[in-house]
Amino acid sequence: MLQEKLTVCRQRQLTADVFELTLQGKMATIAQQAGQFVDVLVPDQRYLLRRPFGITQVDAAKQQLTLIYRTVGQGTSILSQLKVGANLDTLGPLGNGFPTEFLQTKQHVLIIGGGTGIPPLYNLAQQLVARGVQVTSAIGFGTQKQIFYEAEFRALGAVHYATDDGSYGFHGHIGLLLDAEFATTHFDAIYACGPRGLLLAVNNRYREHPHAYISLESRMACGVGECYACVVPAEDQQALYKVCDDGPVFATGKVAI
Amino acid sequence: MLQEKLTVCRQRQLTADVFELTLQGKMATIAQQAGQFVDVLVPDQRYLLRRPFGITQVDAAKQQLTLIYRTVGQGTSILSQLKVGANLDTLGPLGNGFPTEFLQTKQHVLIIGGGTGIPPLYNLAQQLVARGVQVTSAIGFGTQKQIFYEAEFRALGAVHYATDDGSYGFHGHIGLLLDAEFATTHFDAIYACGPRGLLLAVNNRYREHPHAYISLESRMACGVGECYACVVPAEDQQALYKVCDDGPVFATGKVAI
Amino acid sequence: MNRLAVELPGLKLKNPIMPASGCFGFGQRYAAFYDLNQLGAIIIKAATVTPRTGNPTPRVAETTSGMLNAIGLQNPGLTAIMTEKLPWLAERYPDLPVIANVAGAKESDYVTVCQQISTVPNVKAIELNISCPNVAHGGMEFGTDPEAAYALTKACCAVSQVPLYVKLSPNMTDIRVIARAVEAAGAAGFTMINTLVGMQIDLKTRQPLLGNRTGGLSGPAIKPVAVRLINQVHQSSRLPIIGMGGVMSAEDTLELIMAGASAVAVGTANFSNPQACPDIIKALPQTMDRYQIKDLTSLIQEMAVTPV
Amino acid sequence: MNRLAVELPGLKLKNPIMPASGCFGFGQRYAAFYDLNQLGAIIIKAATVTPRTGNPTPRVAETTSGMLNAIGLQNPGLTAIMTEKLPWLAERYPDLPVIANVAGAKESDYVTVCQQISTVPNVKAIELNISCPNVAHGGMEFGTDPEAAYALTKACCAVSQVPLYVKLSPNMTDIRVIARAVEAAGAAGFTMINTLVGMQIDLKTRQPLLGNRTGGLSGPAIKPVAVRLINQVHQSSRLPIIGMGGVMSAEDTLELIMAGASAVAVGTANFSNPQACPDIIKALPQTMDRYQIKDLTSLIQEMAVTPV
Ligand SMILES: Cc1cc2nc3c(=O)[nH]c(=O)nc-3n(C[C@H](O)[C@H](O)[C@H](O)COP(=O)(O)OP(=O)(O)OC[C@H]3O[C@@H](n4cnc5c(N)ncnc54)[C@H](O)[C@@H]3O)c2cc1C
Ligand SMILES: Cc1cc2nc3c(=O)[nH]c(=O)nc-3n(C[C@H](O)[C@H](O)[C@H](O)COP(=O)(O)OP(=O)(O)OC[C@H]3O[C@@H](n4cnc5c(N)ncnc54)[C@H](O)[C@@H]3O)c2cc1C
Ligand SMILES: Cc1cc2nc3c(=O)[nH]c(=O)nc-3n(C[C@H](O)[C@H](O)[C@H](O)COP(=O)(O)O)c2cc1C
Ligand SMILES: Cc1cc2nc3c(=O)[nH]c(=O)nc-3n(C[C@H](O)[C@H](O)[C@H](O)COP(=O)(O)O)c2cc1C
Ligand code: FES
Ligand code: FES
Repeated sequence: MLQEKLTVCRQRQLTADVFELTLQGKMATIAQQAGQFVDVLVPDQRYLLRRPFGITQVDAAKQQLTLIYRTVGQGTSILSQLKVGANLDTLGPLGNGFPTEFLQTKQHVLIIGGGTGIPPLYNLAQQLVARGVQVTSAIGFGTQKQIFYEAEFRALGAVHYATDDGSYGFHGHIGLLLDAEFATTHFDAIYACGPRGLLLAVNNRYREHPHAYISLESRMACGVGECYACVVPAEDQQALYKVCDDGPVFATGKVAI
Repeated sequence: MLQEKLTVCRQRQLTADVFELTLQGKMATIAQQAGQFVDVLVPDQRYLLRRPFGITQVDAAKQQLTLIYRTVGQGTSILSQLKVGANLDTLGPLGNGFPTEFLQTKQHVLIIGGGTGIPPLYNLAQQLVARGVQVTSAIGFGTQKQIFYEAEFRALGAVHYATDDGSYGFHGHIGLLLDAEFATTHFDAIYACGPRGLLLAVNNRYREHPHAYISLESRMACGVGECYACVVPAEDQQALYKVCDDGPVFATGKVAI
Repeated sequence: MNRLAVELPGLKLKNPIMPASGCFGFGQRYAAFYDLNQLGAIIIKAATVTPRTGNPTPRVAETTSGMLNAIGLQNPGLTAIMTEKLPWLAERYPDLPVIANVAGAKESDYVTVCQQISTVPNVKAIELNISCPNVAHGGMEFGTDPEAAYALTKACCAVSQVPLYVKLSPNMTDIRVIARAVEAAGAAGFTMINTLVGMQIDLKTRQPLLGNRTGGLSGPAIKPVAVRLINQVHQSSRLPIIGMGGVMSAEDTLELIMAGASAVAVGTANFSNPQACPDIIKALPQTMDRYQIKDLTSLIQEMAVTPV
Repeated sequence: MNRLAVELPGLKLKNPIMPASGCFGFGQRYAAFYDLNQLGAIIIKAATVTPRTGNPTPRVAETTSGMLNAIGLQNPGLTAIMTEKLPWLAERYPDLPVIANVAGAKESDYVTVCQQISTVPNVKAIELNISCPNVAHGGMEFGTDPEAAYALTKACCAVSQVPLYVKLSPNMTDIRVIARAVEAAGAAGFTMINTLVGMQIDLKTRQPLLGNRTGGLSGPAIKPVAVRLINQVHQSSRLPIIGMGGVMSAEDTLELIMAGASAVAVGTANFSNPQACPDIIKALPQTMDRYQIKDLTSLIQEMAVTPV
């Protein structure tokens, strides 16, 4: 866990409102578990809270890490205007990523992502493929125009797309795609990140799976586990977990989404 | 009176903490009376109040106007970091400048300035010299290192410097210099801008002079005469004047400084 | 149908935006920047029976995303306002509704000003300022004591020809106590919030920066306090609210309306941007589209039926 | 001589800077960023008799130069704090004074926590939280009612082994009423200010963004309110004040001390910059040089003799 001024070394617009931001610094050399996140201070001092983003790619050799974000509000709009050379005060890597240590070469995993949930899943898929694990991805978007990183995902294994409006791939939400395509396939692990509906679908469907994981979002203040802002209740309501510190990745069946 | 986004076309450091900023826009083409000011929005949205600065030079043909400012706080520090091409939301020209319409060719005026009071006086001296009026300047600074625009002023007429520490010119404050040098000289007009002590000295010394003027500073909010922030009492305490709207230039003997 | 029109006691507004009292004077200088007819209404600077000179300078200070002011109700007095300022507006902007902010040191002062100023044809409503934190007798005593607020409001309503909106102070343990009192006394609505009391110390002199020591905090810094208090009063009273406090944008305007305001005044923003009001008015329709808001009247209605 | 040292009842501080309650938890994660021994002290998260789960999420929202929180006093409870959190600090930072923030729903809760937590050796003082705006029984009733505040403070002082600082609420018509009551009840000092009540509405849902509807406003937005209230209490009481509210820098720290504080807590700034406290401590000497301040003890003395 570092606090570091990272340098913008690339910014690229992927869709109408999604950007890819590559940052340079030592943080990229700290061993990273896919699914961890960074917490970025917006370079406008009216904004006091940092913005959490999953890590999309890490290149330790080049000391680079890549984020992908959608411009949803003031902070992300400002980020989208950053030029190469700008500094970005960043905390990271934070949280616990996707458990993968149990996976063996040739085993087969399913990655389920939606929208800006896919950034950390790309990092995961890359790392798994590098270890010889077979990756199949099921990815949902609202419409074809919103899709990004298609070539990147396809390069790593089979990819199934679902769009809400049917403009590309399967017509309907990702839960229906899972029913239609993967109801009977066995996967050694399931990893999901995306909107609440997607997480609910995965949580229900793979509740009993011994290695099914979902990554959550929550409004944060400290980002490091000391302020109790980001909590999510245990499914049995007997405990509260911190998304920043106990998560953001949780096994299915563990938390009440 | 315009609200305009001016473009930074030059920024130059004059001393350790004084900068010259040249801005481009239509505002430069509006007829300006020397001694008027502009009110600049600091390009950091935490700062809501504009910063008033006297106008140092106007080049209507090039559509450029020049300000000189000292970095005293947050706003001016941010201004000092602006690069060529940056935009600066500016109101102006504001207020009433130095009356000069009564002056004839060959008449002789004394300009008395101190520190960052000299910017509007330079504009005045330029305009007067262009009209064939003879200009003598008495300029005070704390120390030699703080002096700026020396060549510029010398090009327009005789200049007498005073420094508090005696490092350049007359040793002592400007009031003493006036006593020593100009006690008996007749001037057709007197114009002063600078710290309170200087204004007090000029106000007392030239109280009865028919054409002696001082330019005041005051904390402002609206800058245009509608909020009553910037008032200064009349010398007889029977009225309040608005520095932004009735001033910033007042005849000596008119206001209680 | 005008999507931006709203109707309030005494006020038919073509849009909900008006400059807040004290941040726009009597409009004359701002008329150099735009046609004041664009405004929904204009709330003029406080009027007192006789001219007031106000507080010692400095009267304003800047704070992070806010400002402090301690003008001290300087104004040219009732006569000058009635014979110069209001006619100036009436002549140029005959259809622009004016809301007259009324202040005083004692009840009879308020009553005198209300009685007289409410007879001026372009004055469509009164804003009773019982919440100025910057003068020893600026109404804060009335504004924080429910009995005094009741008596004052009642006396002013009795003499006023136009509906009376009472301006509430945020510097209270429970703002609803005052809201209830002035509602019972016959107020037509509330305007809120006035400024929060604050202070800034000059590190160089180790003294308060403002001549008056303390001042009123305004600007975006206080918007969350305004939203909450507007919402709290909205839930405890049926009277309409003209909301204010840190509004800089069309989004801020909609947030205050969702909290319970029926119209919105813009104060400090005028200093950053003299064209803040017309800029907000222009941005409102497209911002409403973004949040699926058909028109303001139905949004206000919706928030009255199902308050947040 | 240490220019930054200050001494307060129960607290010998090598510098005036400490993280504010709730913005630093129990320090464990922040220890990854720097050696906590650099701090003057540490105010830990509120402790209640039994573990509390707090409010629904979202619990935080961002405002212009500020933030809202409605954590709702979530904490692991007195036992876990005494057996895990405090020993963790004692073991690693034996010389770091801990101020324990104590909260509860009723008087007996507060008394139990004060009695027990004050026996822990590294707890050098208690901060009695009678001003949490975010829970139905979070002390705001005590904090706004002078009689209740008096009784509670008295009961807690009676059982506490360490000096008791009472945390004051800014959401009051007159804060001095409570200050006087708790001073009479035996408090050793004040900590102030807690957060201002605020609200944010999500334009998309037209509902309050926070799960708890309202929350507490903190950060630079509220600093002018903190400066003013600290100054007001400083002038009406001789008890020392630990000031807080929007402190981000060494300048802010000095401003609060000039207003009347003897030490300064840093809250929201920790979220923007986890190293806010050591950064401020490091910047203090050079900032003091700039304003000709020899040492803090004499500055505090100066402000006590000639308050601003
Ligand atoms: C662990 C984690 C990983 C994330 N990874 C990504 C990612 O890889 N790509 C991506 O586009 N988005 C990601 N998000 C969501 C992202 O943090 C928000 O979209 C972003 O903070 C919005 O900032 P803003 O200033 O544009 O929005 P505003 O609405 O203006 O922000 C206001 C406040 O709300 C917070 N906020 C708003 N939306 C969210 C949200 N969905 N989750 C948490 N806080 C929020 C902001 O951080 C800020 O404090 C992630 C969130 C979390 C918690
Ligand atoms: C009519 C007029 C003309 C001026 N001309 C010049 C000039 O040509 N060159 C120059 O260097 N300075 C000039 N000043 C002073 C200049 O406005 C301030 O130095 C500047 O506003 C400081 O801003 P800051 O953010 O750096 O300081 P901060 O102290 O951080 O500013 C805080 C607030 O105080 C106000 N303020 C601070 N000092 C002054 C001051 N002396 N007068 C008015 N407001 C102040 C700021 O505008 C701002 O609102 C002039 C002032 C006036 C009123
Ligand atoms: C410089 C200044 C002067 C003000 N004068 C008055 C006044 O005369 N009467 C009044 O009721 N409110 C006055 N106010 C308060 C504003 O009308 C408004 O209630 C407050 O500033 C909050 O709105 P804002 O954040 O948009 O500025 C004044 C505010 C400022 C900043
Ligand atoms: C997320 C958060 C949690 C807080 N929790 C507590 C708490 O448990 N007890 C308490 O007395 N104050 C609590 N506070 C208030 C702070 O201690 C402090 O009084 C306030 O935030 C003002 O300081 P600041 O502007 O530096 O944050 C909390 C504040 C925040 C932002
Ligand atoms: S954000 Fe502070 S505990 Fe998670
Ligand atoms: S600054 Fe508003 S009247 Fe001068």
